[in-house]
Amino acid sequence: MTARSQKPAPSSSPSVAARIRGTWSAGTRAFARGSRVPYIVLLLLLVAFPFIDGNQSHIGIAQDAGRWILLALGLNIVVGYAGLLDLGYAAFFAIGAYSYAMLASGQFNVHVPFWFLLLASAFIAALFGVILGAPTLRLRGDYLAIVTLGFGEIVPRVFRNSSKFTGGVNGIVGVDQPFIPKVFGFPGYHFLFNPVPYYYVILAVLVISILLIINLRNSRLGRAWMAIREDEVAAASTGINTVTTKLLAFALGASFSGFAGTYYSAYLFVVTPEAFSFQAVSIVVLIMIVLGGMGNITGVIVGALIIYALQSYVLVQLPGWLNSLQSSINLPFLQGVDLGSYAQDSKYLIFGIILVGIMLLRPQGLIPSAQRKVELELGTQDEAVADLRGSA
Amino acid sequence: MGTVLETRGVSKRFGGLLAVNEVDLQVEEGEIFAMIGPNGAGKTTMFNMIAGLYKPTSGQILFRGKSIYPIREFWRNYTPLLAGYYAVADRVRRGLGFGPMPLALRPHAVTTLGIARTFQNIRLFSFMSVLENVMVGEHCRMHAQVYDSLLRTPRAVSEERRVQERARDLLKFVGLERYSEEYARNLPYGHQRRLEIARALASGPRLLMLDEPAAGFNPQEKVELIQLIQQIRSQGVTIFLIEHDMKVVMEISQRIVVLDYGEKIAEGPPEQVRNDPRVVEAYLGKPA
Amino acid sequence: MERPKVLAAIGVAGMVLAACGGGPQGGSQTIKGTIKIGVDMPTSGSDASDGLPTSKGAQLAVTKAGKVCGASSHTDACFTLQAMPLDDAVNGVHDPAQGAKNVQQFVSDSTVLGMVGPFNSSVARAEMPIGNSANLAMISPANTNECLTQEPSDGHCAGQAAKLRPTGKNNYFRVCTTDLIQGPAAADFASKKLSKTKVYVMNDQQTYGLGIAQNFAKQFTSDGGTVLDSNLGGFDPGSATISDFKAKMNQAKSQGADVVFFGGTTATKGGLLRKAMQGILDVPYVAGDGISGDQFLKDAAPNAANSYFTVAGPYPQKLSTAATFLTDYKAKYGEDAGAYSAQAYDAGAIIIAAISRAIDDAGGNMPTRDQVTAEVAKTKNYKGVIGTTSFDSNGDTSLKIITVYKWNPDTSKSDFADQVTVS
Amino acid sequence: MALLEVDGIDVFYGRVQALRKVNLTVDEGEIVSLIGSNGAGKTTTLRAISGLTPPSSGQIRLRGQDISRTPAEVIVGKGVGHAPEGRRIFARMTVRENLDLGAYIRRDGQTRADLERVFTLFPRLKERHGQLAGTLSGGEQQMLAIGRALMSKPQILLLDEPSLGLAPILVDTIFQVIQDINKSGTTVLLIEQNALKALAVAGRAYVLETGRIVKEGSAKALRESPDVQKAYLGI
Amino acid sequence: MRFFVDTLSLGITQGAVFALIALGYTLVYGIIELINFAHGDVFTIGAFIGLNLIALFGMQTWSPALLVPGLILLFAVTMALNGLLGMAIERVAYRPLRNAPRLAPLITAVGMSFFLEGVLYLVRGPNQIAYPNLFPSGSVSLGFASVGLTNLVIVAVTVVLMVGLHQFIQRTRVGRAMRATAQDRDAARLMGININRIIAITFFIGSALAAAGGIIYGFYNESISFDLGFRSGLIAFTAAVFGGIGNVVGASLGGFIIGLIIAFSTSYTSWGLQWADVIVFSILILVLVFRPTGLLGMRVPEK
Repeated sequence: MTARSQKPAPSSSPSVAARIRGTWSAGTRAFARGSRVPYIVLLLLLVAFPFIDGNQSHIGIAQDAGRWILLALGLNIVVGYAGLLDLGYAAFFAIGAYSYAMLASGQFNVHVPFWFLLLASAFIAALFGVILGAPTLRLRGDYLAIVTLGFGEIVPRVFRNSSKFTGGVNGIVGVDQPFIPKVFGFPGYHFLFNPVPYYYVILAVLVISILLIINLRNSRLGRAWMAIREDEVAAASTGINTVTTKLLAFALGASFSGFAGTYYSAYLFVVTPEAFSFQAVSIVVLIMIVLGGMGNITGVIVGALIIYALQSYVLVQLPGWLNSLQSSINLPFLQGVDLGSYAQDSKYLIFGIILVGIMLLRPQGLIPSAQRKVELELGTQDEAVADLRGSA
Repeated sequence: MGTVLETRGVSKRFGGLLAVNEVDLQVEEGEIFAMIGPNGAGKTTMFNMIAGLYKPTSGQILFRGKSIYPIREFWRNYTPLLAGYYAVADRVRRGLGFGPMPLALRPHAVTTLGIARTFQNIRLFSFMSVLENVMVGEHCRMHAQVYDSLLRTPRAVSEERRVQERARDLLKFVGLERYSEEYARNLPYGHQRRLEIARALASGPRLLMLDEPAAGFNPQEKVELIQLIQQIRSQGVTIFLIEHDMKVVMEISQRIVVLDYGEKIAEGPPEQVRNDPRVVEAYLGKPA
Repeated sequence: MERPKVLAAIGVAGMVLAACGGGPQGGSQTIKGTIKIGVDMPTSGSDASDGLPTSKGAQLAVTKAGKVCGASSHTDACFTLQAMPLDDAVNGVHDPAQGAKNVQQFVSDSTVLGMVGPFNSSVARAEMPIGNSANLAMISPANTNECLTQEPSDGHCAGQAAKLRPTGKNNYFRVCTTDLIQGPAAADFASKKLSKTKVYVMNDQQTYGLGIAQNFAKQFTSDGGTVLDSNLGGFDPGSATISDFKAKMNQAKSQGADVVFFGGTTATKGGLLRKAMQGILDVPYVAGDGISGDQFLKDAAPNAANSYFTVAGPYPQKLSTAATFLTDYKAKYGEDAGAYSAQAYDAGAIIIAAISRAIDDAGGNMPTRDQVTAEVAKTKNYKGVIGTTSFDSNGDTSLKIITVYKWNPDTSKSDFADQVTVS
Repeated sequence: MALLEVDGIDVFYGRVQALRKVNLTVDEGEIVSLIGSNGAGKTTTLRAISGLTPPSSGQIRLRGQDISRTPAEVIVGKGVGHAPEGRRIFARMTVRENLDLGAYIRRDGQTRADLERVFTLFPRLKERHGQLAGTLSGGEQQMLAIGRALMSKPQILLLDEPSLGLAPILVDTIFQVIQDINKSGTTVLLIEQNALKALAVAGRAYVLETGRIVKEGSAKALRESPDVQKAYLGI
Repeated sequence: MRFFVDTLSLGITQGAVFALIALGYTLVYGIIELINFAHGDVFTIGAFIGLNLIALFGMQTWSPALLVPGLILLFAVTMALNGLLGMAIERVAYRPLRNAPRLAPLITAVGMSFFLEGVLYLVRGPNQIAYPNLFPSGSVSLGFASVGLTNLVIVAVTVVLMVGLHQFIQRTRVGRAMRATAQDRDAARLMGININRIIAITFFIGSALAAAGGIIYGFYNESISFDLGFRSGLIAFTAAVFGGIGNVVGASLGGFIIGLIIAFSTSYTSWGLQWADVIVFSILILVLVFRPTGLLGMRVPEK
């Protein structure tokens, strides 16, 4: 349930400063909803993390996890809030990554600053979201899923085959790394391959994103999404422009993905089309939000962390564990079997089982949103306006 | 007092079935106007056409003297390409004497114009709170843009507050203020009907269309409903309802139109309609 | 000088213990810590038949050495050696982004002082800048794309080598020669030894595949032959199927091709292309070292005969220096060494030797990466399994030998066909 | 023993209670009519009997056997034919196929005779047997729906507003046929908006109001009862 | 001319496989309005079942006289086994969600697809696996060109299966019940049709046809891999949408057209090999946007 007793914010003319204050006060109010203490402690811990743990590879893992969380939060807007199954989410990720890689690298010898493109690529991805969404969002849910899947297959192939612009299969190498310019006596700082500054960037982006998403969820737009998800005909008759509203969900979701894409290519120094396949991104992010609980920010974050840990740590380490276990047990019949390789090869299988299992046993996910929970247990009226209108 | 809603020769064909045939209606400002008729007479189809869920096969619908499907509105609601196509088709049709191109505004645009409706089978947002349901109703009267929502600008915050207050007022008006935090689906049936009316009122309509508001009500609830409808009307909202319960219809409506087989067979004040032999026949059948 | 003798001992016989000067019984040695050597190859999925034997070759060098001590002045300062093998394949195919992540993992572990790898040139492009910024010594056993290290006079590399080295210093070396040698060698083989005049080229559009295809085409044309599709048959390895290849082979047949050249690897469907030719185009098939793994035979069966490939290195079975290595490898892994196992073994041994010298430079302490990289760059006349290796200023090897093999489906092995040495 | 007994059933659609303790019985050979205004629960009663909307409490017995939890597809086999509201014919199949589907459950090989019987009752269907059912007129579709239900050789036929949307002349035909069907031995439970027509053919009738039976009795008595007029016209 | 005929026969043969898969999509969609994402992988599993049976009975070495009945048996058994798999998937993953919001079975279907792919990956590994071609390998000369016997047999088998399916759906009692269920589930129940059984049968038939497609794919390409189903499935779905989803004839037609588009664009252009997929998936999007009913899709009358 959303909060229904917000105190009025200090009202003044909507200057930029006031807007920022507005954001801030909303964020603090979001914290205030529960007890804000655990969140602040968590945030402080996260800020202090690089000082506590000096191992750069751990920081690297943490920032990578952060990127996945960002992706999951974005898809959650589309699937969790607006109820649109987007199977081509990776396409927007790719668009974000490539827009940065093409506009800030030696590829065309254009070097637009990272900070600008971090925002701009979100807009570019959103633009593509609108271009794809505008004609397709009036389709029924399952058609939309397949159209986005098709789009998700097209985009990496276009990047792969337009070698003149994108470096083809080899991708673009030598993407500019972010740096903080010399201003006000600050000596300037190049990120290079040090994961720590990236970690802070993604942390900041995440904190801001979460605040924005909380705002969104409790706004006019958030209510409209919920309404459309529940009953599109009633929503339309109540005065919600369903197409525009769905489009906004699509575009906002895409912009998060574009965001993550730019960040990703800057961090990795290289983009290649392989990184954006259905199997590598779209499905993984979907599993994250399905597992964690569609529509619930905490759930989505937890789901993202679990799946990230599973695919980047457990499945990578498991062969080693199993092999050492195997040699320590030393059973003759096990000697010929390479358990480790089986463990590593079972990623698809595990993902499949998670998706099917969750939908059958706990469709609301591990940490569901209250609304989604009942909804998935009891079902909603699922009838698009387009159906009702025949083939209008 | 003028005419709020007017239909001119509106027809709707589904495949081989002519569901509504050349129906002319006039709903006057401030009245309670009822549409009755046996099952399958085309009443809900009429409603759906007015509300923009169906596109009429032919005919025109006017709201406060202006066509509900003006090309200009169309531009705003459809892609320019499609609107361009319709504009040309409209010109051609008029030129050939077929009358204007029947265009449908999308439902939300109709609501924005000032026509709100309820549904025969209640269509609330079951998993949203009662208050949120009403606030969704106010959606089309709100101005917060995406960035307002994202950044929670003072403008959005104050609007949100205003909308919430109004929603609470409306809930009080229909007598549901106690349940504002409850999921809509947890309300008893009768309350759900009232909530649907409150949600429709939230869009600030000039015309409220009620599709069988008394269905499934016991006599006591019906009495309360009649009171509510009259209160709404006294606030200057015109009421257009479909109802099967003749007691209710006869009691509250100023004028009644009767549809049968998609055609208008009678129109007039309750007494006149009740004694119209065609109406009696439509309902009870010709004695064998 | 004692050093060459010692190094030879490591490389040739793997007499590790002798390598530390005093041998195990030299009680003056102290173990001062652990030094890791990263090994990055595609070891899962369809790339595994190439990557795994190569990775094993490198790991063999590390396990045989066991530890590394100062080369001359600090022979008592020793470090335990440990291999850190990572897999750069994602969903079964080598992935540059995964390679980049792996190198970041090496870089962030301060005990990793060098790495062997990667296998694929496209992966190298992603990994090199990261390794370069940390000045981590990288020796690839199998990257043959010339643009990784040099700027040929015709400028077709567009300054890539420099871009891949953001710090301007070089940290990347390879023990195999480049496609500037390999591609033309294949072309010469096709036109002169096989006497073919019309080639239909296909390539997987990757760094290696496209590069070797271009070098092949250039030489084939200058040898007087015709290249039929000027687009060089670029395809998308992720989605191309046999049916697509059949379509292309129909086209090749209609244009009268008498040989097909494939730039790419088995994982990018080199075997399937060979198979697709069956019944359509019965002509020899030539490719680079990308199809050297025996998965090619399985993929191409029953049409694997009459397929040739080149390898940037000598034919180990013919080298006396390789005999011990081949036996050791078979003893440890129960299978024959792959086409690049020996190269990987030498790459590992060269890094170990360099570390050994760097320990001296560091005064018997843990050397820095800078010291190790500097010592690798100084490698001169290193006598290893595959011959004598020296690195030039680009990091390229002096050993410019290309071997041409022919697949033999009957024995499931590749037979020696030809050898080209460029001096 | 009554052919069909509906014993105190409650039916809910979600949270809305559509039927409250409805009781009715139909004896062998009768035509029983169920009348009442829209939304009174007539259709729900038929759906409950044929198993499409099982009651949440109460019992439905066919020849004394409880069928209230039996799935619809099994109930058909027990001798309940249902021509549902809105006709629900298979529009993209031919008339003949629709009729064949009506005999889906029958394995006695006697369907030929029943087909002839339907064609005798509705000669129009015979003329149009190869035509897609969706292209039939409303009246023909209604005939098809009834014919299709007859093909299962039901002991009791449930008819949901057979006159809905039909021209008056066709209404007479349909009612004539209903009487013919009844005469040939099929019991009929009929829902009708057109109350006077229904009461003319039925022997007995029940009046439903907001999910309850408010009146029952012989058709003749009900025809004269002011309650019926009131139920419909609110007079 | 020879080149044209080669390309034509390639396109038709490829299209036959797409058509057989597309039929499964269209049947299932027609009856429960579910896009069975796992269908592509069911196709792959069909190919693998066939391969295992061939290996189990050593069919490569059978004499030609035995081979014909052997092949018929091979197809029959593979189709039956794969059909049972399809039924099992429906029972486990889709039936429990029949009344859930639409998103739920869709997500389950995606999960099922991954599960099947995962099983294949685990069991058969990532590599291309050789497949024997048991169809005759000669070719028939037409004078100006020649056509492979394999291609002819493939088209013949496909046409037989399609005609068989069409007859089954049009003429048999169960086929009628399938159509009735697709049109109106409640009315079908009133006819005494057991909906669950009919839906299970539909999955059986769809999966069986996919199995036939799988064997044919294996015979023609002589090589299969675990991830074959993802792309083939998406292309076949495009074919189903192109022909008009829910329409059996449309799916067959769509399959052949898409096969020809791919074959001609790859054969006749130098860019086709790279862009054919993009073309196909663009067709998918464009058809869905501009003509969701496809080429032959009937306009469903509004109620």
